[in-house]
Amino acid sequence: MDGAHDMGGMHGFGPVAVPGGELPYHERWEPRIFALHLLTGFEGLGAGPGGRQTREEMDPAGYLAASYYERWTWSAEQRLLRKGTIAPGEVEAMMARLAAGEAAPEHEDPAMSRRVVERLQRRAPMDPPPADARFAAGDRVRVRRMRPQGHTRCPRYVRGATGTVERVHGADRLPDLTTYGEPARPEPVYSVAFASPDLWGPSDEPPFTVLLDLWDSYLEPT
Amino acid sequence: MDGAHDMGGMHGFGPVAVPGGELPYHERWEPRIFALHLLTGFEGLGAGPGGRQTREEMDPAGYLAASYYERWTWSAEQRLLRKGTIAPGEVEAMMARLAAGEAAPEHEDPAMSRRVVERLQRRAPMDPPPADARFAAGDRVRVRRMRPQGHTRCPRYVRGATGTVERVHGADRLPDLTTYGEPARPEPVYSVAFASPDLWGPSDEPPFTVLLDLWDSYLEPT
Amino acid sequence: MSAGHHHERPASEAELRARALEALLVERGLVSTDAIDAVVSYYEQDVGPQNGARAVARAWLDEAYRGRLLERPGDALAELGFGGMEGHNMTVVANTPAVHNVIVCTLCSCYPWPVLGLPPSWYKSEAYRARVVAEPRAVLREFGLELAADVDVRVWDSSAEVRYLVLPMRPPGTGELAEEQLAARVTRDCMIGTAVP
Amino acid sequence: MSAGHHHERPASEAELRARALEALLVERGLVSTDAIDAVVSYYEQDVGPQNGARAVARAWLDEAYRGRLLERPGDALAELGFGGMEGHNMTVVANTPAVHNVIVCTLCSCYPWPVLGLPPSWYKSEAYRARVVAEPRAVLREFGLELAADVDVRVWDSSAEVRYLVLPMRPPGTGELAEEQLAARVTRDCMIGTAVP
Repeated sequence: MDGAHDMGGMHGFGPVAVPGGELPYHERWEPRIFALHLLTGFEGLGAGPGGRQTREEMDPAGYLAASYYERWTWSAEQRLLRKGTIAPGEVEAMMARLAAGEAAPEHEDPAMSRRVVERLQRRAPMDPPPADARFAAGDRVRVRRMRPQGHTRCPRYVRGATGTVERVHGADRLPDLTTYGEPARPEPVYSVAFASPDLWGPSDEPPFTVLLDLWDSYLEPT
Repeated sequence: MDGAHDMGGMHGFGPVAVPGGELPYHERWEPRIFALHLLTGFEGLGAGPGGRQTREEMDPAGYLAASYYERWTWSAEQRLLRKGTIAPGEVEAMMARLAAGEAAPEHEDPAMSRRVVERLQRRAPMDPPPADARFAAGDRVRVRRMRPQGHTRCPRYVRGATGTVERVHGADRLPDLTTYGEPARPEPVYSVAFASPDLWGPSDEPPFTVLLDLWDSYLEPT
Repeated sequence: MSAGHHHERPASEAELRARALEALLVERGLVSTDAIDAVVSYYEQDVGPQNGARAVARAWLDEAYRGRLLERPGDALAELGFGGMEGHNMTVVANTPAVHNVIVCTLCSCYPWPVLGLPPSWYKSEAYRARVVAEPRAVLREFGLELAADVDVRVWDSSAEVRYLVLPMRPPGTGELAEEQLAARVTRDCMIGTAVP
Repeated sequence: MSAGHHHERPASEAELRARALEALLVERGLVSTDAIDAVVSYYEQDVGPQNGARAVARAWLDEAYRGRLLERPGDALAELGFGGMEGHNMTVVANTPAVHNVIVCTLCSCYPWPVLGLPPSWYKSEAYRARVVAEPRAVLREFGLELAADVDVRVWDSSAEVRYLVLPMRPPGTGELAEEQLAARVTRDCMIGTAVP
C-alpha cells in the first residue's frame, strides 16, 4: 500500500527538532491507548491486519492530520470492530457517558497484568539465515519496481534502485502475504546498502549510505 | 519538491466517480477565486513562484485536507502577500467585515475585462524542437533519480524508470529553474512512453502505456 | 454578479476567505468586479467541451481536417477559432480499434481549457490523479467503460506545457449525421478518454 | 491509576475516544485496569535508555563483551537481562572515526523497545521519517551534531523485524570512570545516532 505512511524522502514536513519532541508522549491517554492496543492483541480481542497495517489503511488526509496516538486509537478501534468485540456506535455511546461526567469503570485482574509483562519480555528471534540464500554479502541487487495494493515493507524510495547486500539477517515470512493470512514460506531477509546518489541523485550533502532490510521477494539480480 | 501533490500511483484516495464529480465547481466563490487568481497574475499583483508552484509548498496535511479551490485561495493569498499587495492581517480583517454583514465592494473597469479575455485568448506556442536534440524518436532513455527541493515536473513514479522517446515536442526552459527566476536555456521536451510493468511491476491489469512529457535534463541514456 | 449576495447559509471559512481576497483587491481598484465576471463567464458561456466536440465532428467528416488536427493541432483548432491559455501546445491523440487514449495531470490539474473549458471535479481529484496512471482499466470501469484486453491503453500525464485532447472513434450508424448532430454525440469525457461516443 | 480522573481541562475528542475504548473493554472485563497500568509502568519505570546505556558502557569497558554485543547482540543483551518485544532481532552498529550510524523507521515507528524504551516524539514524526534517509546531515545539524565531511553516515531504515542500536564511540577523558558513570554519559539520542556522548 503506497500511502501517506511511506514517507522516506518526502518534503514539506518542517524541522525535526521541535519543542516537546524529546518526550515519548504528552498526555496520559497516550501511553494508555498504546498499552490497550498491545493488550487487545495479546488477548485476541482484535481481528484482521495488525495495528501497523491497519493504520496504513487510514485515508491519506486523515493519516497526516492525526497525531501519532490518534492513529493508534484508530487502529485499535478498527481491529476491535472487525472482531466484533465492540459494535458500531458503542464507542460514541461511551464517549457520551464519559463526557457527561460518568466515572470510567475499573476492573482488576492481576493474572492479566503478569501475563502481559511476561509477553513483553518473551524472546522470539527470527529463523537463522537459510544456507541456500539467493544472494550473499557483496552481491549487487536491484529492488523490483512494484505497487503493492496491500501492506509491504519495501518503501517507494528504494524501488528500482541498485544496492549491495551487506549480510543475510535471517529468514522470515513475507509480510505482504502474512498480513492477510496468506501462506508464505520463510525467505532470506538481507541488509542492503544503497549509496545515496543511487537513491536521490546529486545532493547538497556529501554522499552517505542508506541501509534497509529487504525480503528476498523484493529483490532481483542486476 | 516531493510533496503530497505528486500523487501518481498512490493508494487510499477511494473511487474516482463520486456524486458531484461531473461539475467543475459547486459554489459561486470557486470560479471567482479561480478568476481572481488569473487576474492577480495578469495584473502583476503577485510575486514569487506561480500559483501551482505555491500550492506545492502547502504542508502535506494541509494540502490533502484542502479542497481544490481552497488550495487556489491559499496560493492567491500567498502570492499577494509576497508582493506586498496585501499585508498580513488584512484578509482576516476583511473576513470579519464580510462576516458582520458588510456588502462586498464593487468596482467596474471594462478595459480590464477586455484585457483579461484578450489574454485568455492569446496564443503562445513553445519553441520548435531544436535540430540537435540529444534523443530522437525510438531512443531508450532512463529518468534520473532525483529529489529536487523545489518545483519539478518529473514525478516520483517515473524516476529511475526506462522508457522510449516517442517524439520531440519542442524546446522549453526547465521549470525547476525558471520557477525561481534562475537562468535556463530552452531544451528539448520529449514525449516518453513507459510500459506499465517498467513503472509498477506486475499488475492485475493487462499491460498499458504511460506517456509523460519530460525535459532533457530529467533524462539520461540507458 | 459579484460574490457576497444572497447567501442562504452562513459562509464557510473557505468561502469567506476567498471573498475577502476579492473584496480587498476590488476595494483598492486593483481588480474589477466585471473582469472577474468576464473570466467566469468566458469559461461558462464561451469556451467548453462544445469547442472540442466541434473539432472532433469536423475531423470525422473531413479527412483533410483530421490530418491537420493530428499533425498541426494548434493551427487546426485555430481554424475553428479555438486557442489560448492552457492550449498553447496541443497534441491530439486518436483512438483506434487497437489504442485507447486517456489524459491526466498527476502533479496538478493541467487540462486543455480552450477546447474543454474547466475540468470536472473528478479530473482534479486525488483519486484520479493517483490511480489512472497505475490502474487505468479499473478507473475506466468506474465510468462504465470496459475495454477489450488487447487494446493498448495509453495514459498521457500532462507533465509539461503540452495539453492533450482525445479524438474518439466515430461511432457506427452515424453516417447520415451532419456536423452539428455529430458534435452533440461527443461528450467531454469522450475527449478526456473516460468515455466513448 | 486509571484514566478519566482529575482532568483540568475538557478532554479532546481524541482523548475521549481513547478513554472510551478503554472503558468499553474494562467494563466488560476484557482488559483490566491494572494490566494497562502494568504496560505503562513497564516502559516508564523498568525499560528505557538506561538499559541500552548499560550495554554500551559495558562494551566500552569489556572488549570481550563488545565483541559479543556486535556478533550476537541478542545473547549479549540477554546477559544483562534485556530482551523482549521489538527486540527479538537486534543488530548493534558501532560508530568509528570513519562511520557514524543513525537509525530510523520511515514506514512506521519501529524502535528497539527493550534497550531504549518507547521512542521520543521526534523519532515518530513525519519530518524525521521523511528527511533522515535523504538529508541526514541536515537533520543531525538540527540536533547540534556536525560531522566531518569524510565520515560515512550510515542510515539504517528498520524496514523488517530487525531493530538497531547504535554503539557510540567512548568519549576521550573517561578513562577513570566506572560502568555506572560511563552509562550516565550515554543518552538515548547517542544510541539512535542523533547525538554523540
